Amino acid sequence: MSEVRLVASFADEERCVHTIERLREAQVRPQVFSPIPSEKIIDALYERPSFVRSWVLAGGIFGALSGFALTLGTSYEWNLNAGGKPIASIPAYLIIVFELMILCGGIAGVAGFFFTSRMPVTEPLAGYNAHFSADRFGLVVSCDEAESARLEALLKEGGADEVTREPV
Amino acid sequence: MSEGLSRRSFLKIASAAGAAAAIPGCEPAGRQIIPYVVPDENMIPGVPSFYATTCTECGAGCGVVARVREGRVIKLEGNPKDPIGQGALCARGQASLQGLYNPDRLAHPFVRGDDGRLRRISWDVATRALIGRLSTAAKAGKDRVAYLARPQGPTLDKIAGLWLSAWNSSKAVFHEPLANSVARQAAQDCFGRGDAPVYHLDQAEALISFGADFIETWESPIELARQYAAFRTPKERRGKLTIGRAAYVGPRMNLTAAKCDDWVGVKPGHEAAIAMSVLYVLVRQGWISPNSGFDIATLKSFVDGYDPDAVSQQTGVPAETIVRLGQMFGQAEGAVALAGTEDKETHVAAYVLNAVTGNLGKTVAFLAGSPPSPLSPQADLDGLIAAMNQKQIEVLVIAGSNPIYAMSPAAKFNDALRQVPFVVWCGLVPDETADKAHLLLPIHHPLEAWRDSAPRAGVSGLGQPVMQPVFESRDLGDVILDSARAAGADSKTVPWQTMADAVNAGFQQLQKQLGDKNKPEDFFAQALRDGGVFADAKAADVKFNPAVFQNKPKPPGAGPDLALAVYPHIFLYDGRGADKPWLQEIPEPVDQIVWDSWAEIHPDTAKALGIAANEMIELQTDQGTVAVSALVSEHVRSGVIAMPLGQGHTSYGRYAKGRGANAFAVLAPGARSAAVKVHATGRKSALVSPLYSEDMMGRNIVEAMSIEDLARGVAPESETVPGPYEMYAPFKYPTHKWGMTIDVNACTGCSACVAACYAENNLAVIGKEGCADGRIMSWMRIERFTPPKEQADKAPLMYITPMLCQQCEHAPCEPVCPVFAAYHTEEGINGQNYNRCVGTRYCENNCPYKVRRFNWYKPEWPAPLHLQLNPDVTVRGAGVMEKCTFCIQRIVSVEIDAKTGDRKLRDSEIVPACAQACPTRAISFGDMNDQQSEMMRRRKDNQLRTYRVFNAEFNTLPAITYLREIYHEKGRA
Amino acid sequence: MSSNSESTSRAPAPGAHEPIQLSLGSWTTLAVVLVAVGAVGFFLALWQGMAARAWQAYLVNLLFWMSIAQGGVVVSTAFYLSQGRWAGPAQYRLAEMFAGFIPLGFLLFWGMWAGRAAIFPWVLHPDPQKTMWLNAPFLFARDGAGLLLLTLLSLWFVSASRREVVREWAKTPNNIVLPPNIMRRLSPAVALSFAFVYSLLAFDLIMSLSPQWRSTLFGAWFFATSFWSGITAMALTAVILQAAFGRRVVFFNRRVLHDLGKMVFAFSVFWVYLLFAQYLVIWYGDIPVETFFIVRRSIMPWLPLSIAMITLIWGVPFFVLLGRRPKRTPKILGSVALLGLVGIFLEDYVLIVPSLSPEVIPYGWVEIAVTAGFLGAFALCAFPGLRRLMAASSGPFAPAGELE
Amino acid sequence: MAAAAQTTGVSAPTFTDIDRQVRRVLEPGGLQFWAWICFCAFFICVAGALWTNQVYSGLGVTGLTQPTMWAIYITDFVFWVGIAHSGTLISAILFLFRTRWRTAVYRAAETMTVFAVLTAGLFPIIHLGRPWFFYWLAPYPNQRSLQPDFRSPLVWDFFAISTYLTISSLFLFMGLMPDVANARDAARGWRKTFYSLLSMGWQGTDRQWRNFSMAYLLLAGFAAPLVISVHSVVSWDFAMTQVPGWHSTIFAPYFVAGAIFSGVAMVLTLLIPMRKIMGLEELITPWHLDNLAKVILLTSLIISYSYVCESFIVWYSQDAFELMTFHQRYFGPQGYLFWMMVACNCVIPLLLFSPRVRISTAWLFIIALFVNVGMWLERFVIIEGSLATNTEPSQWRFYHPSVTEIFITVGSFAWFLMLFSLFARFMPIISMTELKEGIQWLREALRDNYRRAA
Repeated sequence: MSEVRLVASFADEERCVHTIERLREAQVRPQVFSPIPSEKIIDALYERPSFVRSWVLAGGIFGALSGFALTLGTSYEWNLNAGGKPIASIPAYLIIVFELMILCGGIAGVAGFFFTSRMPVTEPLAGYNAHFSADRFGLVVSCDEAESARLEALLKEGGADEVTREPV
Repeated sequence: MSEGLSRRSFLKIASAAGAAAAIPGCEPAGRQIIPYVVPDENMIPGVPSFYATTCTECGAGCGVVARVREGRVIKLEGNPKDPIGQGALCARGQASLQGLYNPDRLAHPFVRGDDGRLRRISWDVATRALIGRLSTAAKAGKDRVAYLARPQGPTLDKIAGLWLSAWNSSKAVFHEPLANSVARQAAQDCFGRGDAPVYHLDQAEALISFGADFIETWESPIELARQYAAFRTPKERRGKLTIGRAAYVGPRMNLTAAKCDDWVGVKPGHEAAIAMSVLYVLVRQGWISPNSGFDIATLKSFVDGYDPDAVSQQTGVPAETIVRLGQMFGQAEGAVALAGTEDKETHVAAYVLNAVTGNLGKTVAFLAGSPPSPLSPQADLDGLIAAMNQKQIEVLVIAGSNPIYAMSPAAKFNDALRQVPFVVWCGLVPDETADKAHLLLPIHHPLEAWRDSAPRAGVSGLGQPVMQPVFESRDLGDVILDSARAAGADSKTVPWQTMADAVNAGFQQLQKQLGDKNKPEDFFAQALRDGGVFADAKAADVKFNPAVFQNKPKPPGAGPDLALAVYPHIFLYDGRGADKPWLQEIPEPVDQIVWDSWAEIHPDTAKALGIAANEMIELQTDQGTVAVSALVSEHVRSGVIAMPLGQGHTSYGRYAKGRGANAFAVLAPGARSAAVKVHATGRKSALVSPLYSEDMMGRNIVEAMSIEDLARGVAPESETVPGPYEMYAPFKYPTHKWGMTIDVNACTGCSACVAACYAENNLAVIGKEGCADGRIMSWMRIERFTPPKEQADKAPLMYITPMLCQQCEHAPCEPVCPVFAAYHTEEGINGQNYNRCVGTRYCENNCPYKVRRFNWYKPEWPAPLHLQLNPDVTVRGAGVMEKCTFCIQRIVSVEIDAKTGDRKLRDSEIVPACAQACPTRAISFGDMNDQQSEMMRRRKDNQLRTYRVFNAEFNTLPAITYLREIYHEKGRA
Repeated sequence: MSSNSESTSRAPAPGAHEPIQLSLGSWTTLAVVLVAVGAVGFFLALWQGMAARAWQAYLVNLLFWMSIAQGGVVVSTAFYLSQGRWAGPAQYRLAEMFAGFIPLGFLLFWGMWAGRAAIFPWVLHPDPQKTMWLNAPFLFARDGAGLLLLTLLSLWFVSASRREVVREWAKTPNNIVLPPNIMRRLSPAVALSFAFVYSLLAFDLIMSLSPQWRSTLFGAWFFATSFWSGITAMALTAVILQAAFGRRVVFFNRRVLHDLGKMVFAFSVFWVYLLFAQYLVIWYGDIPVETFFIVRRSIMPWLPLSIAMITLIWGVPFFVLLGRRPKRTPKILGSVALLGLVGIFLEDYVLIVPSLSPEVIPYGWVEIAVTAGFLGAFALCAFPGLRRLMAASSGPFAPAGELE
Repeated sequence: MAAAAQTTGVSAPTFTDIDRQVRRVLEPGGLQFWAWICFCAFFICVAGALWTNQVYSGLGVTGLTQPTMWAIYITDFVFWVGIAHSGTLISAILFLFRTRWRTAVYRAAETMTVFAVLTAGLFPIIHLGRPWFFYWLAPYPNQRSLQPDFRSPLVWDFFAISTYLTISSLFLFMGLMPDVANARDAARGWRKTFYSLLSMGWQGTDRQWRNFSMAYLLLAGFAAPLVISVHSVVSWDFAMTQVPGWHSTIFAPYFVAGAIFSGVAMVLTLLIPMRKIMGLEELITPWHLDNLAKVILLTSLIISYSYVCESFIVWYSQDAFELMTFHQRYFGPQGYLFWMMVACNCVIPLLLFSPRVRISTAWLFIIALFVNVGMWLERFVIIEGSLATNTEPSQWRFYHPSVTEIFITVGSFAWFLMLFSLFARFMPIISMTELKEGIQWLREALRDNYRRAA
């Protein structure tokens, strides 16, 4: 049995989403390319929200804690009296804490994005073409010869402007 | 204080401040390591040695102690053993250091070629030239050689005399431009003696000064200011808490007037009339001391025609004011009248006032055995000038005097000088006279030379060289002695080899007089240690000569409708201070002007004459014209233009040259005032002052309270908020918590503290332009505010106080510094870490007192001024913030000393420079943890008077507590 | 303002299409009883010589309930200005529901004239420097005028917002189309005069109770609080209705709750930001005339109340509503909103009372009675609004969604 | 999509239209463009030279004086930080509120943010007395464990600004990725490699989009409070002190509003010429400008409120210090600056109440310029005036700028404009992805304009 890859390109988001749902019913998990962030596509493919959230949360907490550690630690190491303000001037330190929380949270978020979405990548993925970053939604399904016909039909009636089949 | 000197080490010093001291002398800087081949026991690197000597800046003759580090004198402080200064030293005295290290000092002998240019020559050539000229002159006949100098101590003056006679002459003239010789003449008339009295202001209850500015320049400012402070200190008098009542009669409100209860503005020359009128009141009221032995009738006839109304018509001074002065003077137990004008009448009247109230010997005393006046009578000077004009003088030696600058054009000294073929000038910084001289000899600065002084009976000051000469200069005494010997003077006529011998001999003579039994060298060594020999002099009993009453002064008349009143500048004096950058940069306390001279004009007069502030105006008298910029101010009586002396040099070094105008140029000989015409030129020439506003805007920077309130026990209320307001838990200061108490009432504004701060902390001088840009570097300043008119009755005449870092416990400057450059030490000092400062200048923004200073440029000290820098204090570079730290270097050194000596710190052992210099001891420093410290006791004893600047508004908790100024509620005098 | 993205296309369920008619009979009687209790308690307190306490409670309650009513109206103006729509006309009815109390509040404000001596320290001990501003006639004149203006504007705005044309516009989801002119004119007017008048109230009725104290942000902070109290009251109401009528009201839609939750969250954070902005400046500045006010409230006996206030207004909403799910869970959102309102009541109390009785916390039957009275009055005024809200939130229309 | 286009009845842009228009901008710049860049570079060099001299000879070359320790440099700092803020407002806060009109303008605004912060960051260093030690404000391990004082607002600044720069750069970079990928697929030559590197291999797969959306949302969620905090911290540089005229609790929100006010004005000053020069009128429509104008109006009202509030409390408090400082601010020797500021910030923006003004590019451009001037003046009046008329009447002194300061200020503008111009040439200055995502709103906007025109 030889594998084939079907690359369908859609001009319309709705139809694309519809087709994806159909494919899911057929127990096929397509690879989707989209020029725009489409909630519907995401909803159609995933149940749970992205894991990046926990990266950001962790980063934020780490940042806040390190903020406290930095300010209080250094103050107590050299407990210098500046203008009679307490050695642990919490109200003032809260600002550092806040900034560090944001900083670490933000960086963690970006890092998390790259990690979870396996980026950067150097090679274009199978079936990708320049339209998918511009004006077309792309569905890529790899299957074996046998059911390819059925899937191609399904894609077609789903409203793909064109479906190309490539050997793997 | 002066360390004990063994006899051996004394000999070392005698040979000029110790061999090791020699090295730094005229090297670029004392930076390179000093090789001690033979370690000198007075020269431990890093440890200062102290040498007692005397101050020669003015006639008061205060004793000073020179602080010497690695062979360089770095600071002058008052000599506590000296009865006159008693440890304090005025700004001028301290600035004499900059005379010593002045970059423009004559470094070598010079001779003026026929082309009028100066050629550098060696001392040998110079002396040969001098002696050659002298001998030809001496051969040519008698009195062909003349010596014109300002008095420089009995010994030197005596030597000069001997030297002249060796050259077959007797023309020695000792001259002071601002000598108060009329006082002596008046004394001559009244008491038949030619000396000036000493005063005990602290013995008096009432004081009237007729133009005697004893806080700034008159006679002996430090001593008199100290007495005045005591006089103004609240104390029980006749069962009532009072302060002395004082009035100043004169054209300008100077510091003295500002510290009095009343300033009676009069035109110059009217003082005498006021004095006579006051006397009139006394006589009429019968406030004549019964045992003064005056015949009322004579007095009556004497004061006849001086009834207040008549005088008031002539002088424009309200009659009731005069009556008030009379009452205050007559009813006081112990009163004193001072006269400082150039006319004899005022002095006579003042003496009479003192005499009739029985204050002779009490507040005013003539001392038995006062030294004769060092000054020559005016006649001698006139004679000399005449002789010069008649080409009778072939060699004129001018030493330490600047007649070209300081003499009235009427004296025509300039022309006379042109008639002298060979003029020898001996001095430090070449001045206007030097420009006219043919031979210029660099002589030692007093701090490099041997000298003695006899300011008054019982005080014989001894001056010793405290360091190796900075330049290739010689001791004037030695120069003279040498040439005297060259004239063939034998050991009988001139028995001494050097000036040192001469001074030594003088003291051996003194020892005989005193009948001291010690070995002569011990006696001398002791004198060196003490900076002189101080015996207490008895008051001579004087009797008044009624003949005075025969020639009663004629009524003054209205006087010119626009009069010029010239007064000596508190720092530049008669111009001799102008070459010292400190004295130029420290603001004149009353008008707060720097680096300039000015003409004070009352707003009304200015309006009448159509003169705008800062406008260049020409002052024209019968003597000449000067152009100076106008300062419109209420510190001068309307109808009078007041102008300080001291500026307008055409030479005299980079700091003095070409600033302001010389007021001598419009004065008649001996006069200090003149009728004047004013032309507004329309040109602007902005006077520079570091102070912006005279108005305190109702803020509690300087506070005052009336003696009546103090007696009643009522303190001015300060605003409070309901309930607790403290945000932070207090910090603990386990060891010490340094603090300061400043008695505003005692502060006279003399700025000695400011000068001391400049000297101690290496403050940079930035010049007029810098000041104009608001970049003056002084860590402490004299705040001066004038009360708004509507509050005049409930305020002193002027608010004056030193303002320096308040060392706040809640210092606003500290937490804003991002790098802890500003922080609080464990001893409660608001420290500034110069190396850590990155120069955000945030601290100064947040400082309510604006006492931090920023280095806008890299500070510079033209060589050899840098030799004065205090090695204990960093020199701050560009971009760094600096500030007062209570002289932390002094604190630390004493603490180390205590640690090594394994002892506790003694109270008032640590003295910051400002406190040390203060003549009135207004500033006291100590440990706030030690309730018994003198500083804290001062607070407790004056609880009602204490206040802290801006504490109510900003909760800064300053470590400096001020004691309120005390004034008399007006109209009650 | 709030999001208009979240479509409500999935709600509500069929059968929700006939408007619900409320019968509030028993509630009304209860409210009337409360009012009676309040009135009796108040006058009893005056008679018992507890005037100070009575008037303090009166002032606290007046400010609290007026803030909610006025805040709600301003939230509605904000909806118009930002064209943020997620629940069609219902969201406007919800925001304007308490407007009925505004005129009553205006009248009650004048009641304080009787108690001015008990309320304003400077009536008996005038501060000579400030009498120009702090004198009773001028204060009541200016605040009364301000309130009158605001009341009239608010009533006009509310009636305008109920017009047919406006309701129709509210149903159209396309929010590039601007609202009818009348609303575009009135909304800014109400919002601006609100900001102005409520700052004035803050300075006059709260700040002036400690005449030395000052804080430039105080006015803004006060009306921001009022705005937030409006939002929390809305959230609370929405949750209650959702609990009472389930899927028959638009508030059954979790996305609507989610948006309300977001607003509660966002503006509670904004509130604490404004609080911190004042606290930090005063703490750091260390200027006595400013610090004493804070210090008084951060020492016993007031410390616990201050902490409670911050916890309820910021702490609880922030940490509870941080996530997505809690915002959409009615019980959680409701209890957070309720606690928030309690917090705001505490805030008014902590701001006002320590200035008048620094040492002790006055509480007892007086305070309870007065509060009860105000609660009753507020409820009575809110019922008509509630009826309208029911009509709007359960009416036969497709709740506004986004154009897709 | 095409179908949808017909239904709107106007030539509504499709995905391809958007691509075409934006990609056109990326084509190589002409002579004028490079001339403009050189023009900017020249002024940057002048400023650099003057600064070198200042470092060499000390801050004496500025006009700063004893009490007035801060003036133009800090004014510039606050001004540029303020400019930055609107960017984050539009790109982050409005993103959270899902405001539709932001899509066309947010990329430009965000770019402006990054470069404005880069510019602002220079001034704290320029104004230092010893700039070579600027890094002492940062905590870094060292032998004596010397650390900055975290109580100092300047250290807060350091943290706030650097955090702000990092986060807004990341935010910009993230948003760029899909568009850069788009450009990559269209470009050739060195540009292709350049964009390929920058796009990190973005291909818009479902996985990428899923994580991207979440990360982007959360970044926005962090940027929103951050932007508020940053300008609050900047305002606290002043409010924390006891300086009359600085110490005021309202400063934080008031400065934030002011920042957004000036920032949005700057956005308009940049966008209006840009959309002309680059022919983007179809993508940046009057509807977008109209909404920006509304933001300006709102913030203008807020700061007017703050001015009033501040002055009132000063009068109410009867504090002698504050009263005098404010009296000087209004009627002192430099009072005219204050009144100019009021005109620019409070009066002129009121014109925006008129819808006609809000959609006229000419009017908007002029008003925006006035606002820029006004906001610069505001900072100057607050900073310099309050210091000059401080607590110590004897120590007052007004400040006059020096050549060095003026040209360094000019240089900062040149520096900012050059960076922005270069970016606009080489990067998609309009977010194609988001425009496409909300393309229907763009159509609505266009239709709305026809409606208005009619």
